[in-house]
Amino acid sequence: MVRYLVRRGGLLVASLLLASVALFLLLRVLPGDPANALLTVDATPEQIEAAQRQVGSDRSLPEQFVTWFGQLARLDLGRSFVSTLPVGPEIVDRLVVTLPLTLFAFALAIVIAVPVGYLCARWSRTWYGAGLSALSQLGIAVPAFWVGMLLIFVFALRLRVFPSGGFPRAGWADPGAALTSLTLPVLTIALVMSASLIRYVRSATLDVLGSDYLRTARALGASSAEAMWRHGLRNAAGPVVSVLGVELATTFLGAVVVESVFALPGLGSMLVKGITQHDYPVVQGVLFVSTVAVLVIGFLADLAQRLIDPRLRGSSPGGSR
Amino acid sequence: MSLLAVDRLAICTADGTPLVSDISFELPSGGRLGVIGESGSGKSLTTLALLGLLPAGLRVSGSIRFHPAGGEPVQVVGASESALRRLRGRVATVVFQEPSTALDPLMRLGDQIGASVRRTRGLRGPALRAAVLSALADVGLDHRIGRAYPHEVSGGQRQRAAIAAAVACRPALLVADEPTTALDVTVQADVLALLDRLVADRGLALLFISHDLAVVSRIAERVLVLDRGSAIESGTVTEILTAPRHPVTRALLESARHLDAALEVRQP
Amino acid sequence: MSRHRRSLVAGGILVGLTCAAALISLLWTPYPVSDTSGGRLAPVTAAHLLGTDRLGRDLATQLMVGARIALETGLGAVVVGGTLGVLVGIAAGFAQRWLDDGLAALLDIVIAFPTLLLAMLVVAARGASLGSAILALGLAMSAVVARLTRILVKRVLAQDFVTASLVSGTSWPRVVAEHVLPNIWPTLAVNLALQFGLAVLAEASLSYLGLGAPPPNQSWGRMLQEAQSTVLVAPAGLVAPGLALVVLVVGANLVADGLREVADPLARRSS
Amino acid sequence: MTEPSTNVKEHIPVRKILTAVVAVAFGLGLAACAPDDGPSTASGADATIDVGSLYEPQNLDNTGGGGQGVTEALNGNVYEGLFRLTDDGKVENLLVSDYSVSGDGLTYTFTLRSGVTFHSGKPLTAADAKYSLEKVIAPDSKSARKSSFGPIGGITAPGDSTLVVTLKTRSISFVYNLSYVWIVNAGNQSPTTTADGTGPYRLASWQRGATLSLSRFDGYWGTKASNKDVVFHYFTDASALNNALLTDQIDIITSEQSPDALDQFTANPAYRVNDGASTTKLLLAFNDRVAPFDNVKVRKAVYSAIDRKKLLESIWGPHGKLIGSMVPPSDPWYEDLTNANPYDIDLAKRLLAEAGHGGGFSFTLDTPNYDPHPIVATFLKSELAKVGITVTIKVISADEWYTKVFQKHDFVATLQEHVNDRDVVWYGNPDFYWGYDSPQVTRWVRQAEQAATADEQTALLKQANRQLAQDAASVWLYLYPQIVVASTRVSGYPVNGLNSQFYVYGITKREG
Repeated sequence: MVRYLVRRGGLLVASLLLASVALFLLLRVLPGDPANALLTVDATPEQIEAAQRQVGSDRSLPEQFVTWFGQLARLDLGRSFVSTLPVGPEIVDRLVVTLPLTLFAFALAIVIAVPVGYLCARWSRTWYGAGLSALSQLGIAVPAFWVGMLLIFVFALRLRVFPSGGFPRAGWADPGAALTSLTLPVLTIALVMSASLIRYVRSATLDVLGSDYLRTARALGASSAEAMWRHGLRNAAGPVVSVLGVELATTFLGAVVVESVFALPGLGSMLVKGITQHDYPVVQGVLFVSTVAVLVIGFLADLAQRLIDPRLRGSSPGGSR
Repeated sequence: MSLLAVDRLAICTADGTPLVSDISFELPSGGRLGVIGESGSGKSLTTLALLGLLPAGLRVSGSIRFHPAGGEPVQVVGASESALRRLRGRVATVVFQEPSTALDPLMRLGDQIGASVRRTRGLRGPALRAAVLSALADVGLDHRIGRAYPHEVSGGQRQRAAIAAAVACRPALLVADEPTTALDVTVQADVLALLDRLVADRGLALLFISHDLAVVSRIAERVLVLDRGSAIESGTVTEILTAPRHPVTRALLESARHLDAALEVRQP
Repeated sequence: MSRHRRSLVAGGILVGLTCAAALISLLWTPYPVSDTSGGRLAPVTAAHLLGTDRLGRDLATQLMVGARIALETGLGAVVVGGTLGVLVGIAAGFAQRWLDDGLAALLDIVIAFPTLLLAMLVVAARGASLGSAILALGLAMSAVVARLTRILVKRVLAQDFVTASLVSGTSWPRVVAEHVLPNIWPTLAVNLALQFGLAVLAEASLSYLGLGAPPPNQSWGRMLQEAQSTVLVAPAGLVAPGLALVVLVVGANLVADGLREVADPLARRSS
Repeated sequence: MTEPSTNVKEHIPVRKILTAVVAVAFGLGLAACAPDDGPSTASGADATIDVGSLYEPQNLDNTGGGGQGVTEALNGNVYEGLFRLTDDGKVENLLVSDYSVSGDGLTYTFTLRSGVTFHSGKPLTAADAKYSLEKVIAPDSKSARKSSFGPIGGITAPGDSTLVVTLKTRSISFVYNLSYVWIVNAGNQSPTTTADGTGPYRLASWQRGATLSLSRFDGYWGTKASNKDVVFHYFTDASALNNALLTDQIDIITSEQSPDALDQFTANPAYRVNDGASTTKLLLAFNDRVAPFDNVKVRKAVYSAIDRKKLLESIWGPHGKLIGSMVPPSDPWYEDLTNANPYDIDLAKRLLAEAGHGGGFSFTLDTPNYDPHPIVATFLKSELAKVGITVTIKVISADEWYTKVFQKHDFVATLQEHVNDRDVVWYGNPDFYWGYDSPQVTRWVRQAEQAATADEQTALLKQANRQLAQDAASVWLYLYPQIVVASTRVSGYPVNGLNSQFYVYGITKREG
């Protein structure tokens, strides 16, 4: 296990290094001058030059990279071209919104998907089971932002139960208001996300229900509920957990559109703004943090799978996938 | 009074396609019956039907009656799930063909044996642990195997563990559904010998399902031959071996002889 | 009628509806696309089945034209992503050791980033256009297709008859043509049908964020974005494009389900 | 025999799931019951005013790239200038109590108001004023006003309350331009994230991407603000902003940018839609250097071929105003020139024929990818088709616009909005992106700035303006409306929002 952790950790660090270089290059390859984001239609030639100096587009690529990487090594994500403010603290500020949004949505999606997926599998031969499956599969075909718009229309504009968007000024110091403002976004993400989860839970459950060991347990006197609880849950958890890792990562960044619909000051809206303004430090910073999150989540999902499934413990990381 | 009496058992799909029809046999306490047939002959469905384990959507008719010594008779066909639960493990257990899938891959072997012992015999704590150890010993497994996961041991050891779990429930009837088919030829004989010994020692009745007449003839007293869902012939092992009446039985006998011949060449 | 047949037929009808709307829009629409004669935000009437937008353009007309954009993006992305993905996937499938490991790890990382994010980067680089959207979605899709192809290719290569023909000196392009492609295409087709639906959804999201096909191309995502500000006055604009999206994507998913079961009846249970 | 233990185990998953479901439901229910973060119920002098805006500051320094948002939130509220531009466009003394100009118009002597302190408690001195003005004209200044202070020759602070500025040339707009210069505490080390001004509010907090809060400054030298707190809520999407007002999360929208949304407010008695004066002009700007738009007749033909009235109505309904030149009504040299190039398709065709383009021609229109430009381009395309001109719409990003159009002048025609007041003077600069080169106009513009009196300046700029319209230097499509939408609970807000400023100190809120 220790060896596995060391190897897997090394892989993690290597991936991060690779990703950071790739990120840097990818952004520099994009055409366009970030200095333009600092201009207004009244800008003088002198101001244009000053802007180019400020964003460093007058320096060579390796020079820019060394600066950035040096900062990164000190956990400093640099300063935004546009606002001249440090990127790191702003990311932290925005994680306060994005992280709970992601985690709540994720938790709710699981709470929805596990029982529904289980029932879809259990009732797979009945018309109501087929109906439930079909209904839940509709979720895969619905764009998240549309769900958000409909929820706003119904619950904010018509019923006025929840706010239509925004995040309270007091932030989490006012947990009631913060939760209220996250309710509709969380629901939006969870509904869409649970649709694909249901598919996996259903399929994992079907596999388990058809498994020989479940039949063995019942042949030795276990009730079907006991067999499901003792053997089925764990066996179904393996494949679902690996999917959950990918889904969690996707939600974390996929919140971009939903944050935009609900005017939430999260990482997603920061990224969109950074991209449209060619604000490289912002884009680099957000994507770097996201990459870390994605890789760490992947690592945790791997670890969880190994804890669940003894068969994986013998094999090397990254192998047999 | 027979331990198990099956009368005009028939199984068909929801849309009425018959899969098994008109099977009848009896098995006295301590008796050994071999059920033989090609794949698709309905022998596995019959096994599952005995314990009410058929997949949803199949319809069963006829009668399957268990009458354990000192207990009430139970009619399996149409029985409630809780009645079936009292039957499974306590009266009859099954050892399935494929030990690598029949055991939960994520649970230690000892725990799997323990779970069925705990369930059927109500043992807890040290008594349970002792029962698991003795069950392992009964099938000739080292106690350390109890700490292993199924994928960590050999196919033969897995099947022994599965047998241990079944026998440790102290049933009156052991149903063995092709228990040796998935094993290496050399291991087959050992497992067969083990079953023979266990059944004899404990006075269990044995229902042995196989496609291999040679194997069945070594362990069973009587034989029932199935073909395409129907019983075509039954009798003692000697009767079937010496005077098969049905062409299908004769064909089975032929292939068994070929195999035996081949085996003898290999094991001088 | 068996279950997979039903999926195929139902899916075909839904996708067919969209195709029909798109094809008809090439020849005829209720109004010319840029006809602004309808009056600002006209309500739903017989003359304007879905009302009009702020410039007085007929929404039903735009919906039909939008079908064209949706199909173009979806198909375009599938062609780009499918071609690239299959090529990379086959290369990775034949690759050995570290090259294979490296490619697999790279694909995993790329896949971990949502399609939309990759697409946004491409759009940032190339500017918002239909071409950018197709290229972006195709690129993102190619990683998924490549990973699947790699696994499928490995599976085929592990089979004895393929090993035998490789050992006997058959060139690998021939192996690909004779053994690999015929064996992997059914599963790939299913996946591409699913990816088509996802691409259509992603394009709608891009357009919603203002990063998709620019006007006068009227994409459904953009229609939704525009309808958002008039939702209390003209709710029809919020419902129709959304439903159109759902119809097309559900259709594509049903086709995928149907194909899956035709291609691989054994996989029916684990759909 | 049944074993109770088995039954208990059977129920565990169900119970766990139930518990989780109840917990989540309870959490959501709790959230639903919690009070909204919307307008507080406090009213009168204790009220909190929630303001919604699309313009979040980039940072808090208006000479450091803070942008339009920082002017809106802080100008006049947290920071004050030596002079104030009132909502109706007049310049009045603010931090100066008096000033004098030398006879040659080149030396300005300002006397600062006494008893003014910064929020940090430090008294205001002439050194702060000098520092503030130097900050605007410094080499690294990003102030949009920097170029208008070109004539400054020297700044001195001979006493604590006296500031002297000498000019190299006369500048009639100097005092007006000073109204854009914030007087900041010279000792503030981090003006991009903190604020230390002399205004009626101090900065309470800034949560990036979300809100900026102001609190009444009790040590203010003048009339105290009529409300206690003001919170600017920032949105990136006009619909989300409107929804916030519709659901009472905010009281007021500083500048409505979603024309379509207005219907839902005008129809509702709980809201008031205020049409104010605006300085934002939408231009179809030609590249006057290159064919075919180096030909006045072609430019005039295009102008006359466009039904601006219909365009404005399609986009803004009854709001907004048609203009015939670069000068908005709030500039002193405004004249109604909308008929200099009337909408007249026949005239347009005649002009085209005279210019040798009787058979029409085609050109590419570089269209910024953000609203309203794409939709306007679509409209222009269908209008110009009627006189035989084919428009190819090329959508470009703001970034491309600055590189390609603004800096390289590599375009034939483009769409752009120009937000500032008094910006007609750019037509006096032949190097500006649209390349309008009329020596006469250049001279008039220069003379106007160096004029001795405001009347002389006005007369000269009117002359220039008429010439521009006659030459159809660009097509001035329309003047944007400046629309403040507010709940009827609040009153006392500015409606004109000149140059993006938004004074909040007069806003009051009724109960209910």
